[in-house]
Amino acid sequence: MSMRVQKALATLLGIVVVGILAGIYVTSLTGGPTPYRVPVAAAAGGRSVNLTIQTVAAVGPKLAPNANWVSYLVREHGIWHRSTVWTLPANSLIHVTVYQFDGKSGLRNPFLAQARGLVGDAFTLNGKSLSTINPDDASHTFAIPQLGVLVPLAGVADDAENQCDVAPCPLSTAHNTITFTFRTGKKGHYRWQCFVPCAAGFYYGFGGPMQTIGYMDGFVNVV
Amino acid sequence: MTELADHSTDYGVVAAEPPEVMARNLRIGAHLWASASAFFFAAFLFAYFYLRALDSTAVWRPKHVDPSLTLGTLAAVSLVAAAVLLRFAVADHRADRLNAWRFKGAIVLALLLAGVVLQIVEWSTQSFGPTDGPYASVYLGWTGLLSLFVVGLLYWVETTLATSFRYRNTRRGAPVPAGHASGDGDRSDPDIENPLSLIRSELEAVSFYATFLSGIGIVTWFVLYVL
Amino acid sequence: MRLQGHAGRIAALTVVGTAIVLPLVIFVLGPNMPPGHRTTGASSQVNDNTVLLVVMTPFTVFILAYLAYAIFAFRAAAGEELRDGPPIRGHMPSQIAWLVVTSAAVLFLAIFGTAELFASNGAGGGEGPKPIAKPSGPVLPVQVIGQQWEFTFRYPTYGGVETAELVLPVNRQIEFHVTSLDVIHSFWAYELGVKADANPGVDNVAYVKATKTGDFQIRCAELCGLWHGYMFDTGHVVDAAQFDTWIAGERKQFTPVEKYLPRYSVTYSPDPQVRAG
Amino acid sequence: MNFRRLLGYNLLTAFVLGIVGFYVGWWLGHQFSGPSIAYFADTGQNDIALFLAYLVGLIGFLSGLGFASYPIQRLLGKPPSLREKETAGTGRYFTLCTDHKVVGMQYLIGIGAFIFVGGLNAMLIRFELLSPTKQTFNANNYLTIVGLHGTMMMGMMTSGILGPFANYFLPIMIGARRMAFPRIEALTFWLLMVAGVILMTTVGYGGFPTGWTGYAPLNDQANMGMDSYIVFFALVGLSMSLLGLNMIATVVTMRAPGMAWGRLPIFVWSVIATSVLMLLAAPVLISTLLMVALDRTAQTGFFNAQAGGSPYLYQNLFWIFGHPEVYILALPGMGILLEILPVFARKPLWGYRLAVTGMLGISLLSWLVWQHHLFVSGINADLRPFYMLSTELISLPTGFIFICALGTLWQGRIRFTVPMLFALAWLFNFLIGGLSGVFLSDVPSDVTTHGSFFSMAHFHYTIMGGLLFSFFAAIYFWVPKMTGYAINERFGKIHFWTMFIAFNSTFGPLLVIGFLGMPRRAVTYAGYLHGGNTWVSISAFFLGGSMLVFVGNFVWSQVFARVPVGANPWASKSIEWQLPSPVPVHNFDRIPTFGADPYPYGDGDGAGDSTAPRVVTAPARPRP
Repeated sequence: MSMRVQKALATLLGIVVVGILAGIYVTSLTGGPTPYRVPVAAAAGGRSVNLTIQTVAAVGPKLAPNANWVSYLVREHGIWHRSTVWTLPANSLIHVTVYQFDGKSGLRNPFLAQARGLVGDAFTLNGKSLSTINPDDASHTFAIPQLGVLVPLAGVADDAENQCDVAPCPLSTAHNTITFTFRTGKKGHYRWQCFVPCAAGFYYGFGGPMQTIGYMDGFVNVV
Repeated sequence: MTELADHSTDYGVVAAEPPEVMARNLRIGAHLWASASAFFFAAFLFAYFYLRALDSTAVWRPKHVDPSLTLGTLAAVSLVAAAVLLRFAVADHRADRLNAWRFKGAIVLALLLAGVVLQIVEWSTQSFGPTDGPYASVYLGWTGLLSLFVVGLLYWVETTLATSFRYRNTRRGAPVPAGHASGDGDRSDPDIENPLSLIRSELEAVSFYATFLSGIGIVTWFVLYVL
Repeated sequence: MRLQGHAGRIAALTVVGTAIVLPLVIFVLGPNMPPGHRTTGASSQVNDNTVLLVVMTPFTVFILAYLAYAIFAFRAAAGEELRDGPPIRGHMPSQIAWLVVTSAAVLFLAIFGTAELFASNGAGGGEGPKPIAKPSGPVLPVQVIGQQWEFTFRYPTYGGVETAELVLPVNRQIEFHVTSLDVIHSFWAYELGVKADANPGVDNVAYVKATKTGDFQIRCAELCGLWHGYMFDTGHVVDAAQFDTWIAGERKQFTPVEKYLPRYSVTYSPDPQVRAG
Repeated sequence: MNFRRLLGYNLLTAFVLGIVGFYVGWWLGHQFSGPSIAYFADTGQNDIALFLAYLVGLIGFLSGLGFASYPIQRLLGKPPSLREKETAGTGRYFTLCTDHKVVGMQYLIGIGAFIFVGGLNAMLIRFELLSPTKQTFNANNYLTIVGLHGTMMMGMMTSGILGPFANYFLPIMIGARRMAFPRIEALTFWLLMVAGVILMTTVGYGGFPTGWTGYAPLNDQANMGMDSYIVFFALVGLSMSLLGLNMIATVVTMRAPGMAWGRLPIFVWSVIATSVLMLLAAPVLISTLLMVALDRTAQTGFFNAQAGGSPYLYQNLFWIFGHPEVYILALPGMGILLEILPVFARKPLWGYRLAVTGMLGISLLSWLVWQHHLFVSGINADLRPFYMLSTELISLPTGFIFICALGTLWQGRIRFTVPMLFALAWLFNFLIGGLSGVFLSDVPSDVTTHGSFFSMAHFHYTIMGGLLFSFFAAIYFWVPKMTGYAINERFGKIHFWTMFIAFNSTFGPLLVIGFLGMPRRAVTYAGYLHGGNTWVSISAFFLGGSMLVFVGNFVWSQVFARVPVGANPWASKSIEWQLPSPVPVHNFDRIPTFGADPYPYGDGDGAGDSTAPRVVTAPARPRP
């Protein structure tokens, strides 16, 4: 092989290696959870959607690499998935049911213990209609700030029997059931998050799962 | 090829560099490194006074956060004593009392080591941990890093001493094998004029740095224990 | 004046250029500088920006004119690329003149900026717990609480009610108290010309007086974690009557949570502390 | 295959030992932390283990390169020696080599590679900002990209000019054969490379959300990827400090006879001014980062407000380092500018003393301005007038540099070569950068511009428009000397014009967008800024494309075309051009003696004369 061909091959190899490395790098950053498209049903007064989610204290090794992290799960065709990006229809009523298996952490800002932005400005906690809970009882919140939606989710009592260890939690273990309804507005890409500092072991309780999409944060794609 | 240089120059040209150049480098290096170290500890000094002045939540220094003054003083004294002794060792070397310098050098090593050990003893016997407020944070960070610098100084003193011991029977001006200093057997020329030629300047450099570090030690002692 | 040589031509270019640009800066660009004239603080920023532009213009025009002229007039002629230029190693008068002129400009700007800062009550910037540039007369305190990742607001003169929305009455001196419950945020109300960092345990005061009604955007201007980019909101400046109605409505709506709120304070250190869990 | 070579001190051994060391450290960290420290068990992340892994990995890597053997030999009493084993050929570029010219080349390629990574991140940022709300990269990945871009550029470009060009040319310019501490010189390079790789591994540990400033207390809250940032910047700080130390020591002790302080080339002065800042500012950064590391591992409370610490402390310490840091970036560019202008205007440097005063003045003043980064933070409101004044005072010494540059052009005979074009572009860019800086230094104006894209565009005008343009000027100017081969002029000009236009078309509008209310580091923005951002993104892609033109041209010229340039292609009168290209291993046959001004243009016998130096005299070489 002549010197020139050798150089050309080496350069080509260099370009390929750099290209592959850059490609790996970029794809590793674009990767994210696939959105869960929530099935839509027609109801009186427009379209409506049923969204069933649960919150767990430890997501477990099966659903995530960080087994100890706190997380939201969503029920998709009867199976619990760790997916926090949901596609919802625009201008529709969303009926949400939350099975809340996690214990109490308490809110940093007690103001967030009052629900807002809901249809009827109230939610039900184990069948009882409420607008506010004791901030110290809060385990999580479900909040979509850009839609003005915020619901405090009361935690399971510390001394409750039969607590759930590892997700996904069966309904036979201790839990609270919270239901509420909100209306999606116009189309858009909205974030949702939890406001309770529930990331155990992290500074101000707001690291790890609170700062990683797929656990305590996600998106609502309103289409 | 130009009139200043061409590619055929060989290593022999460089080997002719006078040893004074390296001696000067060592001394200026010690001064520069001392100034960098000063700014390193200045950050801790700043942190100390800033957090002390702030004391926003009145947790600056709870009652039980009280490191042992005795151990701290002993650690500082050993560092200062080592620096002073090293000064005398330099004087010995200048006066060609080589055995005296080696003896003092060994004591310096022992003193520095004692200082670090005392510091470790203090950490393991104290009644507080890193989570006990800003004073404890500054105290642990500062003393910990100062000990690290003292270990570095220990190493430097040791190398100088070790060279002096290794060549204690070598006459000044004795011929040196080719590539002796760098361990490069392929060389045809000696790469050091005399292995002992640089000891004095290195000793002066390390002595300067030791003096500087003992100054830091005094500041540390004053700020963390006395103030 | 007769123009002499290179220096004369550069001077002429500078003078003509400045004469063209300066009116444009003063009358066209200046009044339209951000962030507009919706509040007193924003207006003083606009004035400040205009003055800065005016002072900079001659320097900019001079340097650009010089560069353009040099590139044109001092380029090497073909075949003479390697001829040396004259060995001029300096010119003390022009060096001193440059030093004097730039020093004068810098001193003027520093003095003007300081004067403007005090005259405009800090120009909407956060001044910390003990502001030195403050308005005389009554103020309406409004607390801004930053947390990951939302701003909420408290009105101590209205029973310490906390709201999720920022509404301000027009033509009243507002005193923002910006603080944070966790990491550092920065409260930036763009159209109001207000920016103040929200630090945990710190009361950062900023003054503003809105002179026109309308909406304004609120953004977090200090990187605060995952949803920093989504920490935005819209505030409203309304007239006094609307404000009273609104605040009464808020107090009614948030009655249930009122009993849980801590007493109004300029800073908060809520539980859970350091590392939760 | 020669196994002795394979097993010796080389890059392969270094990688193997580095990776082994990494896992040894990781394992060690898990032995004594983890279950015994409660919160590590809860969070599933172990910062102690990662710090130890990086540390032991670093030691392993450096030992594999051969850095450990000399200290160990000294421990055993071997005498101090000048250099490592001399090697020749291409192999020396891939190992510990103490030849300052090899280190310079290593720096050029190594830093270039990491600038490519930083630039790639910039492209990703602009891609994301094509849309106000839609996300290509989700919110945490976006913050990681922003942080990686800023940190990589700020960390690597500190040595962007001192690394390649000062290491290569500073000894030559002062008539020396070597740097004062050749082994430390090599160490600074390898530290930087290890640091860069460590920073990239952050992606595997969840990234870090803090941007390059790493503000507390967010840095305490962040994922394990934050540790990569801390270790990266601490190593960069160490590298900077040692680099500065080496440069100053070299200039102080290694000058040739006759090389008085008043005869130092202006580039050397800029290196001195930079080195002083590097030597003194970087240790503050290292201390600060060690405090952060303690906060993250031992749970100390330096920056934790509720434990009695203060986030302001971090901001103060960071900017005490951080403001000198930005002048560490700017000063070498001024040196390059003033070094190149005399060559292509064929005139002596105008106002040499003024330029030196300017550089040293910037160096000094840069310590007194740091709180302008905290103008709206709510700290020390009563000190604002002082910091406003001190910040604006920096425009005086900067103005000196400008007037010296303009004076040098006066009645010159300007040749528009590629390096000259970049130098002239520096003047234009830095002018805009400096003027936009005045808005940020003025408190009322800063209220709106602080933390917005305006301040971002401002420092890109000074750092990218200043430093990167002068970096390219230096490449086009000096690389022919370093390799002996020319860089294609025509493609160089294409590169220049695309870069210059795309650069201004990117950051000019960003100044406006920032003023109109766009915050930094935000993944979403208001709809009314969409048009402007789209324009900026497209310009930025052209800017990225211009870099590809450069890389292509560089590879083509240096690998394939290979046109030898001879000793002095620019007809310069500086000493480095009187040596053969590339410079021989030992620089000078005999140490030269310097007689006068470093820019002897127009002196002596007048026009059209030779390019030979008349002030440098070398004693005749003895013939065997």
